[in-house]
Amino acid sequence: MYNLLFGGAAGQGVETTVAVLEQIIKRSGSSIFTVKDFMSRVRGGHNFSLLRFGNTPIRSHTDELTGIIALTEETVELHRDQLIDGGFILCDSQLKIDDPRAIKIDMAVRARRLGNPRVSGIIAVGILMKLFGFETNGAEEVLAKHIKKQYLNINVQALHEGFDLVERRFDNPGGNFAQDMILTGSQAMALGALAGGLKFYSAYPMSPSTALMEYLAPHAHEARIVVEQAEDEIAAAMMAVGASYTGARAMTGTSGGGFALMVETLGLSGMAEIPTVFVDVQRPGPVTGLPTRTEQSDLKFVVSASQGEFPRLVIAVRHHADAFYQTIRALNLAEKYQIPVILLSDQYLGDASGTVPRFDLNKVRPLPVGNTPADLEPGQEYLRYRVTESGISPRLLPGQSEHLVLIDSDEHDEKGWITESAEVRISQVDKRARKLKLLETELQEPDFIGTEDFHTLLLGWGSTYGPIEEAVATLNQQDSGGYAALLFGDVYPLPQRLLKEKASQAKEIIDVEQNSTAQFAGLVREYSGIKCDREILKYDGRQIMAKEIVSQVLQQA
Amino acid sequence: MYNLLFGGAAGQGVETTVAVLEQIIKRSGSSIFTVKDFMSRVRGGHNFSLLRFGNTPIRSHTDELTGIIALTEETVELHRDQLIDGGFILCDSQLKIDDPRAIKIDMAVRARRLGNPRVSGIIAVGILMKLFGFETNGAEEVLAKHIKKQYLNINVQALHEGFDLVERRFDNPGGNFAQDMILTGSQAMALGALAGGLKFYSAYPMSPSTALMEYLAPHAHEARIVVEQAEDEIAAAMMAVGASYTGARAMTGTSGGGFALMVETLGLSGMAEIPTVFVDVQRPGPVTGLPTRTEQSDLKFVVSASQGEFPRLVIAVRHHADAFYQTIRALNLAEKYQIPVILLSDQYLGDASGTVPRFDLNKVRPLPVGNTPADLEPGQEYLRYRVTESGISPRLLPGQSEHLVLIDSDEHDEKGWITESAEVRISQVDKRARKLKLLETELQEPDFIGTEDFHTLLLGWGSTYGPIEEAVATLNQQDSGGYAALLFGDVYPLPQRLLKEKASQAKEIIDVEQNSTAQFAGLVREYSGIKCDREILKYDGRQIMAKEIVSQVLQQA
Amino acid sequence: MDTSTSTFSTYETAWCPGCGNFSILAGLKQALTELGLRPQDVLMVAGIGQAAKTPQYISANAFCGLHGRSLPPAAAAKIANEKLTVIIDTGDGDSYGEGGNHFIHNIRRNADITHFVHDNQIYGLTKGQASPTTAEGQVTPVQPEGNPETPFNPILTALAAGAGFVARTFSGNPGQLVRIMKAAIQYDGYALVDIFQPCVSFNKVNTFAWYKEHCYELEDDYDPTDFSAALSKAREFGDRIPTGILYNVPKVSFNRRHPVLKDGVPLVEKKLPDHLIEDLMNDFV
Amino acid sequence: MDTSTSTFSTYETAWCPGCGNFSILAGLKQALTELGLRPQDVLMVAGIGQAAKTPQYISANAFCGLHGRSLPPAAAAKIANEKLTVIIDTGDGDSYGEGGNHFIHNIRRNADITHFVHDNQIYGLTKGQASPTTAEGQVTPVQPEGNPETPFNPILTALAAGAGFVARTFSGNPGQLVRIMKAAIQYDGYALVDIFQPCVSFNKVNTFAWYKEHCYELEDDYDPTDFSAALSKAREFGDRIPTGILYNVPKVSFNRRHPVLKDGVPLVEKKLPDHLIEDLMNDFV
Ligand SMILES: Cc1ncc(C[n+]2csc(CCOP(=O)(O)OP(=O)(O)O)c2C)c(N)n1
Ligand SMILES: Cc1ncc(C[n+]2csc(CCOP(=O)(O)OP(=O)(O)O)c2C)c(N)n1
Ligand code: SF4
Ligand code: SF4
Ligand SMILES: [Mg+2]
Ligand SMILES: [Mg+2]
Repeated sequence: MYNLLFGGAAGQGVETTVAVLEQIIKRSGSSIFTVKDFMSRVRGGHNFSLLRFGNTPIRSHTDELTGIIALTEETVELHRDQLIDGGFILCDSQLKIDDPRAIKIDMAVRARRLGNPRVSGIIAVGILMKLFGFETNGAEEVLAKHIKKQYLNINVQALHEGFDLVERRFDNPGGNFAQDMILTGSQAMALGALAGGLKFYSAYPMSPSTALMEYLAPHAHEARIVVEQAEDEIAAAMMAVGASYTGARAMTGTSGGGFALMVETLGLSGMAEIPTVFVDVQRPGPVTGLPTRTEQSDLKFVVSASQGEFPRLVIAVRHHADAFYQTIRALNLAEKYQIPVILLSDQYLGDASGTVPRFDLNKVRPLPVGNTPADLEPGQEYLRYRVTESGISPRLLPGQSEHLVLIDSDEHDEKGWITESAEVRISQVDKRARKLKLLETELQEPDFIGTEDFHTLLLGWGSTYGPIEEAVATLNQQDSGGYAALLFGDVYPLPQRLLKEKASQAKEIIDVEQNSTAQFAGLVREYSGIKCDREILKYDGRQIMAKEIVSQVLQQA
Repeated sequence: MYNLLFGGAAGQGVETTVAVLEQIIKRSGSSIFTVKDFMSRVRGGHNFSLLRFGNTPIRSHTDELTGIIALTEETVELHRDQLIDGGFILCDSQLKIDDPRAIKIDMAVRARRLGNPRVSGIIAVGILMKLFGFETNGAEEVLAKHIKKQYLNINVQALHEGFDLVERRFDNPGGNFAQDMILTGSQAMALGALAGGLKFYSAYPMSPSTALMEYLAPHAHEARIVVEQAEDEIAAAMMAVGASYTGARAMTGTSGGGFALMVETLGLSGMAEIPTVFVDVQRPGPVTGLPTRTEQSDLKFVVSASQGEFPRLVIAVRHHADAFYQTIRALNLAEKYQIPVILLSDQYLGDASGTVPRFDLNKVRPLPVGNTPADLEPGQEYLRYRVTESGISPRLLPGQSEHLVLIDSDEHDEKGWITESAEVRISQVDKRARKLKLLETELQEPDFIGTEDFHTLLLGWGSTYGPIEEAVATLNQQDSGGYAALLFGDVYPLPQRLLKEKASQAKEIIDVEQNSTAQFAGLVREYSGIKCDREILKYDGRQIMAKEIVSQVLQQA
Repeated sequence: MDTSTSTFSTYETAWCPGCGNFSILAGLKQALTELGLRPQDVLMVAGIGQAAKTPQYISANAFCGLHGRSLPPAAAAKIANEKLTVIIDTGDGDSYGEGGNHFIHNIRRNADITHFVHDNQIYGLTKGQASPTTAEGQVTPVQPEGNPETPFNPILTALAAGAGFVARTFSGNPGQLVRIMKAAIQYDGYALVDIFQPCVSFNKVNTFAWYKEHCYELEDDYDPTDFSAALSKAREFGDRIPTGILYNVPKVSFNRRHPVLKDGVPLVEKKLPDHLIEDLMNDFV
Repeated sequence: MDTSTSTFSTYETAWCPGCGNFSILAGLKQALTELGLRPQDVLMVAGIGQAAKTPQYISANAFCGLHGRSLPPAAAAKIANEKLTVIIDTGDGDSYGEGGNHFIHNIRRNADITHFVHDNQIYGLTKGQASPTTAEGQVTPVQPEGNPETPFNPILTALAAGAGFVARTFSGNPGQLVRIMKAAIQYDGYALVDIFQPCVSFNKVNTFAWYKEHCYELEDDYDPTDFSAALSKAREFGDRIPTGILYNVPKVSFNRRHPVLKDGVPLVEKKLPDHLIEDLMNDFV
């Protein structure tokens, strides 16, 4: 596996360079995984992307670098120590860099000579292709996808010019990922929403969740859906609930601070039994925190947000394919149980792009929206909140039959009328609670990875999937086996079958989380009684790497 | 102990009748405890108050009635079965009530004859005084407190007229509570806030929390504080934070739905380290729920509200005196640790009025607001977020010295400037976390009540204090001893010393809560590992009574 | 009229005897009946408050949501299914206090919804605190030295925010009330009707008699398409308060200008095109 | 001017080269210096956004709070300690979008605070979505078929809500900018200054040149105490956009009308009267 760091100031165009290279690598068969480390500013500062590629699936990043592509001297300064043996630094000859590993090319001059200073990044792409033994055929097609027609020619020239400047240094990794897609976690989620029958998406901009709206909005017209930027997050959430009540499958997305404003609406979805999916793409808190970075510290918040008690489901998405399928599942379970479902993602997964096999649309199919009068027992009065054994009541849609649909945030009777009766109150609380009991029977157990005869069990959830997966593999190689992990997607209610089974086998249970208080370990203890022996926690806004997990696992407490 | 139910429609004036009678009873030496069962409407419906009195302290209600004072036939219909042997029904002769226990008096006619139909309630007061053997001297003074001067005479007449209509039936309970105060839980809390140095209170109306503002606003002028009704709860909370930053000790109050809107601001208080007290007077949820009733279902919500991680303290007030002292303590601990403190009350305690000894102002004294330059180490640069061993940094106030005070919702360095540094991030997260560690050393252990050699341990928190206290006393009498309880005020962080000690002695641990999911039991399990054996839960919006606890404890699972 | 409006009848209300809400409810039933709507065609949306109980007392679909949050779900409902006639009945505190941001921005959004504000100039359900429209100086339990704030002018603000239909009426003028209600419901876009409504329990200043005395109907020759005239009428709030339709001009509504909705097919009836997901996946390959 | 404003200087900014925020920051420093204020006398309050970073770049007290929530803590700070000069510098999205409800109601509250809105007609920090003031039809990453909404008119809305000081200026007109800033800071009450600010990265419509071309200064004989004139100037937003102080009349500010504060002693210096708690306890006996 190779790993390249592209570093520079915001606004210097690193993103296009990386995007083009990703495509070229993938088309030639290799897998890729790219993460961004960006500051909360539009121009300047120090930003970088890490592009990892190889011939096996990749779901995590590392800071051990095969090469640095430096647009600023600061980039080299900050990252030169991460270069592995045989690593290189590619930079413009204008930069004052004094390092024997530097490949200095007058890219800026050449770009200007070609007629456009902005093509220097593509010259770098050409150079990198040659260094890693990629072929130039097909590259033009990739460029055409990223670059406006009038500039295409000059970019093609630039690529070839770069290609011809250096000699090959590394073996091309090969692989059979050429037919895979490259997308980000947020794009996978947005696509999942469309596949799940989404009709209405409302949101207020907030990093890193805006990526969802940025994918959905330009596709709204062809998908025949409505994407609405609301005046604030309260409105975004309330619009989603209003649309869903009326029969348009609805979702809203935000990050922690926006979710904080949706808390009351979350409760309305629970009380009025209106299916709604709330996406929280987490970033480090509290409050504004580190807006462009990553963390998993909203877990306990979303698990118990809003006054009073009502059923909800919280799913943490773990990797790109998971983001797609779980979003469909979230929409379906929201619909089936008429509850709010919270999808937890984070900046790491949301913004990371990776190679993923095409999604199988037959794997999870969207449920129809609501019930129809045909679903009712003949002759019975229509009761929106009919007390049933399952707790699920018939959900008709307003205006679609002669039956009136009444929903209410006050406690209500079966009809939907406000009540103060103690008996009705109890029956409605119990009815809602039964939905959760039923839902518990169809929770997804965590993924179990590693060796069956393990002594050490790691627990993880959400986007640490990739890093933990890689760490367990490394540990089992390095340390003569004995490591396994449970990687949770459904986190609330907490699926406990596998957890209890595996925990009883473990000599040591280590919780791995991207926060400072081991929130998931708390949930585990509350619901299963199982106490983790140790925690590996990271909370500096940077995603944990497999090698950090490995070294902390091995370093005895 | 005696127990009277006053029932009628909203707007029929039950409240004044009860208030006058409470005072008369207390002045003659007895203790009182009154709770309201009101519907969410201004006129009509069926409302009632329960007035219990005796010669020992009372902190809970019961539905076993000595007498019913009925303004409507519905009142009798609904409550006649609760009358104990020898109980009576007092009503106007105009009501169609067919019950041998009824004392029918033509109060309406007599009131009209006296010149004002509204004094019929005071005729009833006179009647009740006679029935229970209270003296009429002093009654005039009480009336003068509640009734406008021009109507006083006729009310005094009415009282005497009622007094002369019946014969004494019950022994006067006596007691030495004559010097006690009568106030509600919310009044005790508001008074505590003033005693704690409150300078700024902002809120948006919401039952049952408005009682706080209703006490503070009319006293704002003489107390030289500002009470501001904000445009919404977000503004209410943000104003409190802004005022506190500037040096005015601040509090905001609401119920669950309003708290939902304050969640982001709560996090700001935590991140920016601005002392702020948030009062949540709970009512049944989710969302609008049962607006005028009671529940304890916001516990988990407030314990983990807001994205990210920051120290906070949650105190549940347990009874009237506790409401006073804990409010001062809450303001002090917010100040000392520069954190948000959440005071949990509920409709039951907030609206219940009871006899309470005068508060001792020397017991908890308010801390000064912030630091002054004199507190700084000489020559050192002023750093608002200086990394210290305790985690507490010097809090200067803006404009009060040449030192500038910068606060920020983004992660910041010691100075208060936005940072993206991983190292600074970690040091600030750790600094904030250390405050929680220190705070844990001064948590208040729960009250332990009952016999030392118990086999059954009840756990309770907040306003169930009274009912559980009474239940344990009853159980220890009825069931030949063996019962005890831990009654928690500090609920987060969870004090664990007594809990662990007592839990190890218990054969059975029973959690008692006013919600449907045993939220406190969940916290207990998460933090102490202790699992309750059984739960007694009530969630119909009506506070649990001692007798319900007793019967459920005794009924083996 | 009783028999005809009975289509929309339900059970007894929890309002105080003498409350202005009764007349508004009666007017609403009459307006809906006269417009020939059926209960199933109508969606009533409200926040929380006394006025916000209205959907409970009329036979129609009902969304009784959160305090201050009636407009966003109402707009979304119309976006989702434009066959529904979407009507908001809620209070002044709900609409202009807690809900102020939605008020401004839903005027801009201009979905075809009708907003009836029961403006009793007080917080009724929470027992009498000052609302944004409470008179300056009015004493309440939490403004014991008098409400210090300049009252909010919903009419002027709605005009400033760009509303195409702005009206004011009084629960005590049933003829005008019903007339305006019908016009507002028929208007294609956001329509505001601020309805004075005496609260007999908590507003002892703005009583039935007070409104009766202060309100007058706009002159017959008043031109509701003249924005400047509307602005100056909107500023009259003293001895005399104009009632009637102050402003009424066509503005393209949300659904009519929305690329996906303008064909008139309700969103709930639209289908994801076959193969779209496959095509979108291709974009990523 | 450099040396005199250096009292208020701090470190380098994170804004894009060419951003209008630089001129606003420079103007602010100059205004504060010319007013003879010291850093410790000034409290800068902001929400979140590019404009909202301003307090980070000026030497003064700073409260960088939550997106959309700058006005309530600013008002509260002035209520708590009126010796502070309280200035809000924040964005259009922050002020009129997320913060819309506080905008309306803090105008009514009328605390003596100064609100500088860096109006770049876009959400800058979140990379270019439409803000309430973005032009109708303008294409953005999430409004790919053009912003469908009628732009919010902050000037007209502020006037409708009852603001006593309303001005508009442009970051590219430093003379006028500083003049208006000083007048706004000196105004006793809530003062709004909507400042056009080119965002070179995300707003390619309302550029420096565009503002330069469209803005004109109010005529010398313009009467800023004439509300009707202000209303009509506020509606000019087309080929020509008026800048200057559109409205300026005295209005009693919050602290001056508040029973507890009107004596001028800051709240932070006031003490609870001795024995008050004892007296209050007596009331309950
Ligand atoms: C988030 C939230 N805040 C506050 C309340 C309490 N509340 C209920 S109704 C109401 C005000 C009612 O006033 P208005 O909207 O004018 O209606 P009215 O009762 O006067 O008809 C308030 C503040 C609530 N239910 N939810
Ligand atoms: C509650 C919340 N919602 C959303 C955001 C994300 N956010 C940060 S800045 C911003 C908008 C900035 O626009 P504007 O206020 O116009 O300031 P500008 O960057 O243009 O100066 C948004 C939506 C946030 N930080 N908090
Ligand atoms: S309190 Fe006022 S608004 Fe509410 S029902 Fe009674 S009269 Fe009507
Ligand atoms: S993005 Fe726009 S507003 Fe933000 S710093 Fe750059 S130019 Fe200025
Ligand atoms: Mg009202
Ligand atoms: Mg902006």
